[in-house]
Amino acid sequence: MMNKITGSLDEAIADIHDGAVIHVGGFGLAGSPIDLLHALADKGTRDLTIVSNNAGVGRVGIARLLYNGQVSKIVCSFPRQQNSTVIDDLHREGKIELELVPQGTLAERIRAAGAGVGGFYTPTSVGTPLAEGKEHRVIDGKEYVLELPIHADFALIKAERGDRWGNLVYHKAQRNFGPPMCMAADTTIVQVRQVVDLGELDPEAIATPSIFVDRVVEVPDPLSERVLVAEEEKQANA
Amino acid sequence: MMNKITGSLDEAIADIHDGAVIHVGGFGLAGSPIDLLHALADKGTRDLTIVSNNAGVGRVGIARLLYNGQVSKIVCSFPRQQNSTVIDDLHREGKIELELVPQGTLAERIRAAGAGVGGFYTPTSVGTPLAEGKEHRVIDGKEYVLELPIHADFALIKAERGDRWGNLVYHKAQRNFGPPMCMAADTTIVQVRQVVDLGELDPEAIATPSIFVDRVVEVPDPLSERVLVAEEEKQANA
Amino acid sequence: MPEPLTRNQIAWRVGRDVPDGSFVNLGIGMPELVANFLPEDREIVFQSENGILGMGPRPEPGEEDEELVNAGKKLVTLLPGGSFFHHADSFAMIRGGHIDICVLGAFQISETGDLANWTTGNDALPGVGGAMDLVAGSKRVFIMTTHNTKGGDPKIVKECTLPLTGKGCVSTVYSDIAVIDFGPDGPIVREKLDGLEFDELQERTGVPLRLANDWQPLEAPALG
Amino acid sequence: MPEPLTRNQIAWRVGRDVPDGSFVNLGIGMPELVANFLPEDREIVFQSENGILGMGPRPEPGEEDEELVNAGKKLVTLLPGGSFFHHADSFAMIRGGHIDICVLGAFQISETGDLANWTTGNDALPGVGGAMDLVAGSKRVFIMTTHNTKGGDPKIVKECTLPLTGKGCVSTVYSDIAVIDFGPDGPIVREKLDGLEFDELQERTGVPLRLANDWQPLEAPALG
Repeated sequence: MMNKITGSLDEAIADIHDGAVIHVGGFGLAGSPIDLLHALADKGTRDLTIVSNNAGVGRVGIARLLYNGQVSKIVCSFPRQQNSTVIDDLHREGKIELELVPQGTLAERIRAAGAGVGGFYTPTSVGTPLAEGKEHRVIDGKEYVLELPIHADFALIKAERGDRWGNLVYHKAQRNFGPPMCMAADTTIVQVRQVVDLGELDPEAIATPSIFVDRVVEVPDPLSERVLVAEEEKQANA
Repeated sequence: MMNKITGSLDEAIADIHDGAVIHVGGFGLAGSPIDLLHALADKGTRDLTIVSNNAGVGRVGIARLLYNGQVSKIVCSFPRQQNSTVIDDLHREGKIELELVPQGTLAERIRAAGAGVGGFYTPTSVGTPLAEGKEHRVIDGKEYVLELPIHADFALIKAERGDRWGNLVYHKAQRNFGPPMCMAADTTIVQVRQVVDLGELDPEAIATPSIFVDRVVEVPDPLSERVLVAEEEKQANA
Repeated sequence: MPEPLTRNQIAWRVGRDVPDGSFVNLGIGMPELVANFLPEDREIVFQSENGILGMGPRPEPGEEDEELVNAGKKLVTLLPGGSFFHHADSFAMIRGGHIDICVLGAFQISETGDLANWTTGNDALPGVGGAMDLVAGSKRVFIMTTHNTKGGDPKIVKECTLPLTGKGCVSTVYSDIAVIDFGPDGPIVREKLDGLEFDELQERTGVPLRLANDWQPLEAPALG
Repeated sequence: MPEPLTRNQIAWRVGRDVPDGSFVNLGIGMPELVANFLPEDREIVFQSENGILGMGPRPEPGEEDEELVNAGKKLVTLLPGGSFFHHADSFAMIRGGHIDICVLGAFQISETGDLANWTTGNDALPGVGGAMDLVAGSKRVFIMTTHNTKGGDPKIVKECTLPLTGKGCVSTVYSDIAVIDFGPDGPIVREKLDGLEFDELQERTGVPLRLANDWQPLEAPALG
């Protein structure tokens, strides 16, 4: 029987090892798998490479891993946000390697890893510093740069509902990097608000089919970036 | 106001011109826009290039355009089916140009056209006759061939429901080439079984967002390949 | 010197140039104001690059959903007809040339329509987001900006000295004193403030301008 | 010479090697039989490359839906837990290495695991479908075939003379007389019919075989 439901957050992330490359879903507060990330922070795994759109805020989510010194490299499109002081400091002090990637190139490179595409040509970044050192090529009169896939050992994703096969349905803009990242990691670990019986998810609305998911852990009341950051600020001001 | 609902099949295809390149959705009987195709057959447009997985059966759908001599080139992965005698004959007599493309490469080349990807490397077809003359490249120890996008002037697609913005929901395996083809044509024309009010489609199940669609025409009782072929066979045996 | 347009007035002016039925992406910051000043008889659909088409305004109190944010990570809503999709699909939409107009801010715009708007080059921590994708893929790129920096330097310059976002991508600059189209013939002033002499506009601009034969006065209602 | 396996028996034998929880794509024709003979205590999910995961058997009369067909264009059903997706996503799934096993037929298999199964080279009208994608992307490629052609020629040959579907892609050949694994050390016989001498098997094969130390008799229940 196929049963990907995992009993706890700790169990779900138990085999994430030092030096792992991890795709982390989420765009700002939406879709950020904070419960999985905080379990990973507690586990103390080190030397991680994080691939994600943002770098977290306050000391929440990815920012907590960064603050703990668990991350050696981050691949992202927009590390700076209001209250992203942890990554600001680490970067200024040269304590983290940053690979800055245009947002669409990041998403497409992740999809490529999941789709077996060895590389692709995109017009994005042509003529900019982010294209420096990359192969350029004119196709049909237009200039492109070659971009390569970004594969990961693990993906940490948040979705709304999942079943024991691993099918996922997302909630609104939570979807963001979920589907491409689920495809692009050796082991895909998903926190869902609700585990449902097989057949309960609308087959037309399953944005991540079961085949791309390895573990599903139910977190009925997920941590909220907004709430946690507000608490931190309250404590800091107390 | 945005209103893509078009009054009739004839109106929907009125500007398809001689020499046009047309993406035609469908996989076998599922998702085949037969009503649009038969309107195009009636219109008599010629010298068409058809991009589609199959080449139709009997004298139905694409096969009718072929039988009428309206098609000069077909790009597809699997032209031969039971009862695909029209394409069999045209090909044997050298009356049509055939570009045979692996099914996944066909889908990905169409997606590339819609996604602004100038070209991509795929392992599919390496070492086979279908890779001959194509650029080969080893990336990370694996051999790939370069494939280029397939853009079209028009796309003819069948979906289940649509709204005036052009959002589409598909029905089961009807979805097949719909979403990538809708992205990859200058003008995307869709027959839907039902036009619904804005907001009636589940935003999580809209497989083709409005931006990719130009015209929606309601065909409540679409023609069935199965029924039409059965009728043809009955007549032939009469 | 006549009164320059306010940020809201520039947003209003940009709105006049967004046709009915357009699919539009508004950059973070000043471009977001455009949504507030669109002509009421037009139906415009907003894309947010994190995976929303048909984005609506901020939610009413009690209607907030933390999983529904826009590209600026602010809480928003979805309009009837809206849809959700993932990031790779969203940027396929952007990079595939499907967005009619994107509206962005700028640090510098060059004579040939190069744009620099993502880093001042000495940022402690740079961030690029979707800007490079938007300028590479959108059918038209509208720039909203003050005509000059706070220090008085022109933002429209011969060559951008700051790192580029994209080359030759700018369609039109909507500044607080003029509307300038960028094309193969260089920058052409389509509108300038009533009472603003061409020479003065030229003086405040880093590259030679031409005045369109059919130029119009740049006007906007009082909006604060 | 012992009785060779029937098509159903080969399908049954293949089924034994499909682990519980596998995602499997069955090629058109003989491979489709595998679905009928899977061990009942295993849960196997079938992918159909036209955009179905969790494909079920043919519909009951009255339950047919013309929009729900499999890769062979035959009417099928969807099981609880199934999902639909478009062709580009489906082949991303296939080409991205997510399918555990695909089962295909063959015209020829070479010593190094090259496969020729899509055209006899003199077809009036060739068709390739998803075969090249499946062999390029699946984790394991199982081949179901008679060991020899109707004319008695070996299907396992030094070099394929027919146009290739893929190079070095075959994991295991399940023929009517043997089960042969393909790997870096060349073809190794894992099972052969009880009573079939190795020499005779070798004679019916176009390349040198090795017999695994732990080889087993190839057996299947009577299935017709």
